[in-house]
Amino acid sequence: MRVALDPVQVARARGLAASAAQPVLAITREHTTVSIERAVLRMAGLEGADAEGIPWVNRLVDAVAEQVGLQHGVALPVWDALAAHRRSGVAGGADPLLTLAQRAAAGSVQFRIPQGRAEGSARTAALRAARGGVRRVDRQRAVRERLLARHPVEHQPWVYLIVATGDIHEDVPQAQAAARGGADVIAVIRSTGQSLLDYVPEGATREGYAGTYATQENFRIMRAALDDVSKELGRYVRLTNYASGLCMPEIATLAGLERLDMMLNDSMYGILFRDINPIRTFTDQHFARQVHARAGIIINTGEDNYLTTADAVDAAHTVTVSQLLNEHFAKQAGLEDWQLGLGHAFEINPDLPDSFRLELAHALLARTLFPDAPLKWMPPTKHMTGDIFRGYLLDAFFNLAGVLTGQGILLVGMMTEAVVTPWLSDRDLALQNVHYVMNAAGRLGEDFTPADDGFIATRARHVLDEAVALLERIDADGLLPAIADGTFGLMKRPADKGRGLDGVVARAEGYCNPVTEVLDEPRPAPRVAGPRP
Amino acid sequence: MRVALDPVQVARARGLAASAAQPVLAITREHTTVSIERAVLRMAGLEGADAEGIPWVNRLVDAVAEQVGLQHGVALPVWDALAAHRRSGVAGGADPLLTLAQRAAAGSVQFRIPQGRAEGSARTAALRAARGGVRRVDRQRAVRERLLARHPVEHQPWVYLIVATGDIHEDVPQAQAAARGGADVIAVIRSTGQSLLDYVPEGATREGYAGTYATQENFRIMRAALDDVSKELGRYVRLTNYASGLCMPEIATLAGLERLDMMLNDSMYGILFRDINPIRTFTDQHFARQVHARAGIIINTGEDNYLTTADAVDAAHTVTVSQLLNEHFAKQAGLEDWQLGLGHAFEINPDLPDSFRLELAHALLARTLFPDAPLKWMPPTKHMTGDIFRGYLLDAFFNLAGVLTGQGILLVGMMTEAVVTPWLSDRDLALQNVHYVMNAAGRLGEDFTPADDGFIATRARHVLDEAVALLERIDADGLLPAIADGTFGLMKRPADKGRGLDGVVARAEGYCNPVTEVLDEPRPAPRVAGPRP
Amino acid sequence: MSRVIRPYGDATGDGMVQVSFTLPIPHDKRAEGAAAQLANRMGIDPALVVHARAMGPDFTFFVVYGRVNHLVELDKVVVVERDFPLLAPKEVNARIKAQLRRPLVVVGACIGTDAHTVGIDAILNIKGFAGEKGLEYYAGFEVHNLGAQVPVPELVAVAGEVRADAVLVSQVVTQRDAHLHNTEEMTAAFREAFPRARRPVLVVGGPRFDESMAEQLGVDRIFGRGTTPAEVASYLVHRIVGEGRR
Amino acid sequence: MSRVIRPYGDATGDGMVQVSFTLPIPHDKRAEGAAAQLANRMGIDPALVVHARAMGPDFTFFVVYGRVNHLVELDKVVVVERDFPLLAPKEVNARIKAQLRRPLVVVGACIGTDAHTVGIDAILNIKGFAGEKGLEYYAGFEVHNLGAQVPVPELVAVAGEVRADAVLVSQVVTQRDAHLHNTEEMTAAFREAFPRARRPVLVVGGPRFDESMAEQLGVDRIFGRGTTPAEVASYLVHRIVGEGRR
Ligand code: B12
Ligand code: B12
Ligand SMILES: Cc1ncc(COP(=O)(O)O)c(C=O)c1O
Ligand SMILES: Cc1ncc(COP(=O)(O)O)c(C=O)c1O
Repeated sequence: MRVALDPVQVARARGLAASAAQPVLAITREHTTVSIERAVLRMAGLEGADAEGIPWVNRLVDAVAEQVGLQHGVALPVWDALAAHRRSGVAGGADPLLTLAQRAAAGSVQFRIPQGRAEGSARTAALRAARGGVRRVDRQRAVRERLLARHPVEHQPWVYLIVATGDIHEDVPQAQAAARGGADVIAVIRSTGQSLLDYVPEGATREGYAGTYATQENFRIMRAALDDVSKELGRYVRLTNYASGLCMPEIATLAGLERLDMMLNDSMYGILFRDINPIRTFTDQHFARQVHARAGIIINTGEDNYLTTADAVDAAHTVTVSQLLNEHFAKQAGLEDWQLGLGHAFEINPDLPDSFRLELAHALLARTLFPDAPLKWMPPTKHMTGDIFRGYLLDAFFNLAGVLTGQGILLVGMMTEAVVTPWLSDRDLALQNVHYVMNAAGRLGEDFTPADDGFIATRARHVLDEAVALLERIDADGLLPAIADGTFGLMKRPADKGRGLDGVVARAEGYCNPVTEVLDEPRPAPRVAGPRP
Repeated sequence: MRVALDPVQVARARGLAASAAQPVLAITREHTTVSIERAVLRMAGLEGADAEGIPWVNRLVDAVAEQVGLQHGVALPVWDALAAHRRSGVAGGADPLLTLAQRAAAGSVQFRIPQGRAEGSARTAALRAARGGVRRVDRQRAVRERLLARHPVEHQPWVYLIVATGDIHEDVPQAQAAARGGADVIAVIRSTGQSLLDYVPEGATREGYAGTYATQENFRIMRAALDDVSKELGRYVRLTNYASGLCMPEIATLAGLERLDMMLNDSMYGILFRDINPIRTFTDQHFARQVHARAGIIINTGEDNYLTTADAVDAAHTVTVSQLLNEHFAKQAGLEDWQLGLGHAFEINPDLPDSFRLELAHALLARTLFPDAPLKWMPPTKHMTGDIFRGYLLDAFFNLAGVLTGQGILLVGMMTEAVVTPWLSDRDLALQNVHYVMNAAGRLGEDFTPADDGFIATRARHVLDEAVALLERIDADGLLPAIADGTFGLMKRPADKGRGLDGVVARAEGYCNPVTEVLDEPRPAPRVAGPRP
Repeated sequence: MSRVIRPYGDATGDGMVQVSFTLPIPHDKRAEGAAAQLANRMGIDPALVVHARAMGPDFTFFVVYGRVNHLVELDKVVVVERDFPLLAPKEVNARIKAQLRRPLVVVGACIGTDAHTVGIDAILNIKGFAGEKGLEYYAGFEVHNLGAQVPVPELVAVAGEVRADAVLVSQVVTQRDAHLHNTEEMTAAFREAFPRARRPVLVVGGPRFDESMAEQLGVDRIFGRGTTPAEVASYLVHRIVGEGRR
Repeated sequence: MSRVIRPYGDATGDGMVQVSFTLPIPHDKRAEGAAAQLANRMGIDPALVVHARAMGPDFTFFVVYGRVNHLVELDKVVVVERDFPLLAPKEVNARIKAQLRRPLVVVGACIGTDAHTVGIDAILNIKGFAGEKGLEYYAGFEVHNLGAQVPVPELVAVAGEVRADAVLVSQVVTQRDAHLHNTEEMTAAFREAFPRARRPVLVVGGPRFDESMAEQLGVDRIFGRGTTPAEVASYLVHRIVGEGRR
């Protein structure tokens, strides 16, 4: 099902988004961040943490930053120091990078920005290390493709469920139960505090609040558990986490290494909802998306969030604008259409007359604007109350709108949305809701053809017009000022404020990032696609 | 919204229904029943019961039947005896009919079938008495019209709610709460046993099982309570009960006298689901419908019930056949289109693929076949389970089908359908469900146009074809044999079996029923209509 | 499996439950406090009153979530387990034929004013239930299904006439404990009409019966929600044929 | 109104309630018995297990209906009633001006890792809540809204700097009692940093707080679900201006 849009207006919207994004992309190319540099080390295989739980990548990057700064990137000083180690016969053990980090943490390493021949060999060694990591990512992608061929997921939308106990060992049985109940995608929500941590916690964790820490070990545990259940069910169950917050680039890297399948990754979410500095966020995001592109990961953007703070009717066009920006940023980072789980949400006040028709209009607008992207459709949250019966009802209409308008990824709503993080039984009930709607009314779209001049199509075109008008303003005034003004989600975020700004570093001439260099090398086309739109 | 049907096939279906009903109508014209005769006395104003709770109308009719039989009707012997009373100076008191009944019960009255002059004056007196009753009915109808003009109900569907505590004094607050919550129609369900009682209980009652006895006093109490709340709300709240069971004609009469607004009244329900003799039922039904026609009461037929015992897909066409028969019988009794709340129900197994589309097809078939009738749309019951959340979900889709297909009277489903008779809170939650659906998606029909050759229209035509085929068989073999065969609801009911057969009496030459005679007199056209289709 | 468990919300042992109810008081802060009090008395602590809605001026509906303090002791769970083997129709017929040497006579009915025949029909009619054929399909049973709203005296009379081995009664309406009252009336009538040894086996069924109340109600067995014909057939064989009754 | 009431299903005094929960056991008859046992222990008798659904091999979800034996004693209901007059913005401003002779200084924040600012914004921002303007709109208040995820030490420092009369803290995430732990941490820090007499009035709010726990948590007042700005403004006037504090 589609709505009729003016192709000239659509092209104009895309053009304006590209033009508005341009200056921001330029800025990201001129900067690096502590987390990008740590991601380089993670890609090179540096794992683990010290006795206080501070990861070795943090220790090493901090040491480099302190001694020589990060403007050239961490790679050159680190692989230069590794070479020096080797030369001076320091026992590198099985893992010379780890040894280096440990020694650097103890203050026993002297870093420098290598020059000339030394620079050349450091760069080559770093590239080799990075390529090793990227190969691991490629292998995981190949494994996914193989498993998907064996246990294909043919239907759409993909049913997406959240797990959020805070304890990875409770998450596992809940995720498996959800998969058995019909989930195609499991997302392990992160603990409330994690996005503001400037390091990625280590190991299996059991102490999250309203979510479980994203750690490499937790990723592994959950991916293995879902592989088991995928085999049991003959259906590959995807795993999702959040490449967001101060460690976005690292988490993206870990996701590629541990075969996560989708990642929440929005170009502005961290700015707006975590008060992370805009430059930090955009810079981190570009790197993270390059890694996602390589890993064959589908990103999910976060436009739904705007509608939890702004009104879903008044601000409908801000969702469209953000989707267009997210699309452009993503394409620039190498992501393809099938990897763009652009977000939107069923958040219109249910007491508003014709609310369901308005939702259909908004959902169809996105569907028509992005015909090849697997849209991510988010359930009602803001207008959910403790009335769990009403909640179950709203979720049913959300599901109906989802199947009618061909959404690719359906995040299943919970009747307890306003009460608790989802219980096991909430998830089961929610799945029954989805399955009833899909089975009973899934093909209703065939009977349903909104008239070109009807309420729904008219509303969709109106929102597009508003989006174009806003993009014109943003293009004229700049995206960063628009963000500072509260354009998105009513949150005002100036470019010089926010957390993590001190982790942003202007690149010097000769800046070296072996990971992006490897990612920029030409490679064969991918084979797996998202849910068919 | 309509589906395209072949007008020739529609006309054929109606013609066959008329032809199949013909022999049964002939039989009803040749019979009377104890309850019809009691209804005559009730219309003439005879109320009350003896010390054992046996109503005076029963006492009097039984006395007449015993002495002279009922083949001439109760009117001639009774008004003849009244005249004799008067002549012989027996103190008639304020209420000579009551006095007569009391004396007859005591065995002190000698009845005869008056002849010649005596017959003429008995007939005239009886007609006068009947006309008095019919005038009361007319006055109530006028009151309803006045109240409706003052407190109009403009929207549709009318929201119909059941009250079923068994205690009229609990029913009242619950009905008022429901009206305040948005109910347009309150139905007080009857106690389980009442349909098989061959008398109408007296007075206010508090001891029903799963329903409250239908009594004249209970009717009055509830109508007064709803009049109060109608005034409070500025919206006339209709009252419904059941003209069914062994006392159908009397209850119809009481409904007219006490200004009930709608009555469940099906031509076959009593036969199929209460095992009442077919001749008794059809005969009672014709009289009852004549009274309803006069009272401006909307009848609700009971096709939904078939789908609780038979399968809603396999037996879909039996619903259509029964609707056509109900329509024909009703028209023959003087009811007009706006008074025909023809029944159907959302009872397809929800696990069936495309179940919702099938429901839409069936609902649209009825809507298209009976464009001027205020269809009565019944909620899921059979496939409801103790899973109240799933129940709430199914009810939502029932509501959606109802508003999409323009149903006139929406009987609101309860999430506790499989558990208990509705609780106060069930009703409130159910109303919220209806109101959400109506408000959010009520006008979705404007965007929704099932294609002429699509799944929905094709299914609707298929059911119509099946209905025509069945009507051909019924027309050929006879309606009574079809009922005996289990055609409707899989219940097999031979014409010579069933309860109440001994209350059926073949009319003699000169049979007199003053009520039907008055009803047959010409009168001005009615002014109030049902929910606009 | 642990013998002592607690409800599971989203973590082992968290004890979380959901409750809803109506209180006959207007909605205000006190009403919410009253709801919390009731939840506390039910053992829920802390009790979160997450939803309160006025239903007119006199009633308020509540949804409460919270942790219940009670433990579930699996060892103390009372349950009527099937204490007889589940037989295939063939075996049922064979055992009746071999041991009883005549059909086992069954009378079925909805008694009192209950007209819900679908349940008893599911057990008795050929069509059956959940893919299993009903008792009429079995060669070994002679079935007399009296249908709906059968008065108890009539049931007793028919049972005597046809020399019923078993009487199967369905009760679906439970408001004001109608099913319990009707069952008690029925068993009393059978006790009165038959000498103990000749009384047919009395079985009642329906979706809202508590299966452990058989003794209390004076019946031999109660079957609840979702009973299948084969269970009933097997029980009758076990009870009547297996024990060589009569 | 009667002082002792019971839940109302469809008749006065019937005591009917609905309960749902999950037990960590596979679905079978014993599980249904276990569900009934739990309901019984909650005071529900008879308890009808009307729905049981296996969620995988290890868990079963239940819906139970039944009559609860407990009474609700309205006299014993504990409730935090509004014990101060509800003032219009004009009055609030007038009383602050007349009695305090300077704006009343308020600091607001979501503390800990909680980023749910909508609630505190509803109270503080001009936009307000439920048609009422927030405290920023009042001439009488000087509002410092620190936003989301404010560490407690930072909150204490700002409160000192701006000489806050009141500190308003929002807590929305309640899993594992996060809101209680964070509140306790906050009050402890204020107790440590300020002498008793100079400590700002401490107010917490959020949808899942129990308003009667103020003392236990060491705050002056708790505001729950659906609080409006005027209530908070009126409380602050009553507590700070009305009592002539400072
Ligand atoms: C179908 C139905 C009807 C049909 C009945 C048709 C018929 N010929 O049976 C019609 C439309 C006529 C009807 C009418 C009424 N109904 Co009705 N009906 C239902 C409905 C929707 C389904 C019941 C059903 O068929 N279940 C399917 C069968 C297969 O399940 P079952 O009965 O549980 O039987 C199984 C087991 O329990 C067991 N079993 C049952 N009996 C026996 C007996 C033996 C011996 C054994 C071994 C096993 C056994 O085996 C069966 C197979 O597993 C229920 C709601 C629901 N979804 O449950 C309401 C329901 C039962 N009805 C109800 C009511 C109140 C009525 C009325 C009284 C309303 C009124 N006042 O007019 C009327 C009057 C009926 C009367 N006099 O009794 C209420 C009862 C409330 C209560 N708990 O007290 C219910 C629950 C609806 C509600 N929530 O209000 N009803
Ligand atoms: C909007 C929202 C978000 C937005 C927040 C945007 C923002 N800037 O605030 C976004 C999308 C960012 C978000 C994120 C998350 N959320 Co959130 N979110 C919600 C949601 C949908 C609505 C909350 C809301 O805005 N309510 C409206 C306001 C006006 O109501 P209120 O907060 O109750 O405030 C009123 C009163 O309580 C009171 N009040 C509140 N605070 C104060 C303070 C004072 C001093 C006073 C006097 C009064 C007062 O006055 C207000 C007006 O009446 C709820 C679900 C729901 N429907 O409730 C989930 C919910 C609160 N979120 C939840 C979770 C878990 C999260 C995450 C942690 C998930 C994750 N792991 O990623 C994240 C991370 C957030 C973090 N670090 O804290 C859970 C909390 C579960 C629990 N009980 O512990 C909820 C309940 C959803 C769920 N069921 O899982 N969320
Ligand atoms: C796009 C996006 N990213 C990230 C998150 C949450 O992650 P964090 O842990 O960074 O708050 C969300 C939350 O829903 C989101 O929508
Ligand atoms: C058409 C019709 N008549 C009557 C009734 C019930 O009335 P009774 O009390 O006669 O069983 C129903 C029950 O739903 C019905 O559908």
